[in-house]
Amino acid sequence: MSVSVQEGDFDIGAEMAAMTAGRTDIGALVSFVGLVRDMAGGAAVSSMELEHYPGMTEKALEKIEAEARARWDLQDCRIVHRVGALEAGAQIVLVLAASPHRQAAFEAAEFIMDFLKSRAPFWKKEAGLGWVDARDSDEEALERWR
Amino acid sequence: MSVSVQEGDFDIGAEMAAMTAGRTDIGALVSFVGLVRDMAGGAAVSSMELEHYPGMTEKALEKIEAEARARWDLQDCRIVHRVGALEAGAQIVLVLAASPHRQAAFEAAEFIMDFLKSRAPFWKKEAGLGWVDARDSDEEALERWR
Amino acid sequence: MQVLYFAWMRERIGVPKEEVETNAATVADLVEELRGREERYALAFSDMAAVRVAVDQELVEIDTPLTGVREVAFFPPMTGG
Amino acid sequence: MQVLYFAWMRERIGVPKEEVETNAATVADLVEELRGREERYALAFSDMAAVRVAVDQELVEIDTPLTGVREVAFFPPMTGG
Repeated sequence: MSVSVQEGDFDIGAEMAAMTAGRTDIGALVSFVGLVRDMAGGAAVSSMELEHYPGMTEKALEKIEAEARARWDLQDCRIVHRVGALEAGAQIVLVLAASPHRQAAFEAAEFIMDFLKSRAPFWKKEAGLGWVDARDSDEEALERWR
Repeated sequence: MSVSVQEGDFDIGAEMAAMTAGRTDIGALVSFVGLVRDMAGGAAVSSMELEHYPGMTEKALEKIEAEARARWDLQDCRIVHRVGALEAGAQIVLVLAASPHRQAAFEAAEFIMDFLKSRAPFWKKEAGLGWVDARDSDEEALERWR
Repeated sequence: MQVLYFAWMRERIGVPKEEVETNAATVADLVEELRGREERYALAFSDMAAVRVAVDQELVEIDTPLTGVREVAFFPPMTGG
Repeated sequence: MQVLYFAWMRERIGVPKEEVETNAATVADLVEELRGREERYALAFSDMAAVRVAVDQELVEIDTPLTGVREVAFFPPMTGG
């Protein structure tokens, strides 16, 4: 179980190295990094504010991670999510999934991202544009895992 | 088009940084790293030799990458595959896919790995165990993309 | 009971949290009570399809009982990642 | 024409590549010709279900014509990644 919610940036290379250090049983390591896009929905975004629900956020992410570990043969898993002010191009979220097999690593990372998108208490407010609306496609993405 | 076949190791953090540097339009960056597992098929593996077909390898990888770019909305894509002697725990392959949307990035990376596994001219020989047999599951994985 | 608001719920109601004395049996009853207080609450709770609820930091449905509950949070659909 | 062998095909035949003078019309004809040469070829080509073919560095089927071809490669199913 490894979840971090933080204002500061993260270092993907260091996170991966920490996960694989000293072990030789991992066959597949999948990472997902989400970034602040400057053209969300066609309007220029220079920065955003990421609000969350301290306390519940960590619990929600740990629950999603535990569910992924129960479903797939994972050797390790990690979620890092930033909050606060984020500029265009900034890293928002990192998901890592390690498994002996590539399909498990891919599916677990996708599962975590799908649930994180609409089941963890984060809200995005884009500078000059206001609160980001939830997308139907994110809700529909969850259907795949039922 | 960015494909490298090399004996030396690769630096995932540096590869990702090179892909995202100076741009703010990427929303999702997926990476896959394949590693030498020490217990492939139940027998201890201390090292392996990765043979390839120089010339054809690069062409085959470029073809797979071009196919991924034609199928999904990718902003960038990169494949690095090592050859030669590799110890247990060593990195073998890196696939990076960048897109405005997470599903495209995930699917493109999976597609590339599925085709790379059984359509690019690489052969693994495990020290003391001999040539690695192709797996039916790798051939079956291609069905998903027809 | 602590009642928390996030994102535009927080902005519409004007506070991030408040202590609420209530005998409401369920979350739905509490929403009714809050709606009756002032215009800003009525506005924030006008479209319940756009409101999500957590009780003691777990996502729940609107008909969840409030017995023994310490913390209720209201917020729009989540947009993480 | 250059004929290349990889992995256990290379080990069984004993060379990574060789120049072959042939009038074979297709890859299948070339395989027949090579099989007839020596025991090590017959062994390497004994189970064609386990042999893949590339012609001028493109994967092809066994019935592919050899007209104008410069390079033919034989190898086991690939195991990259």
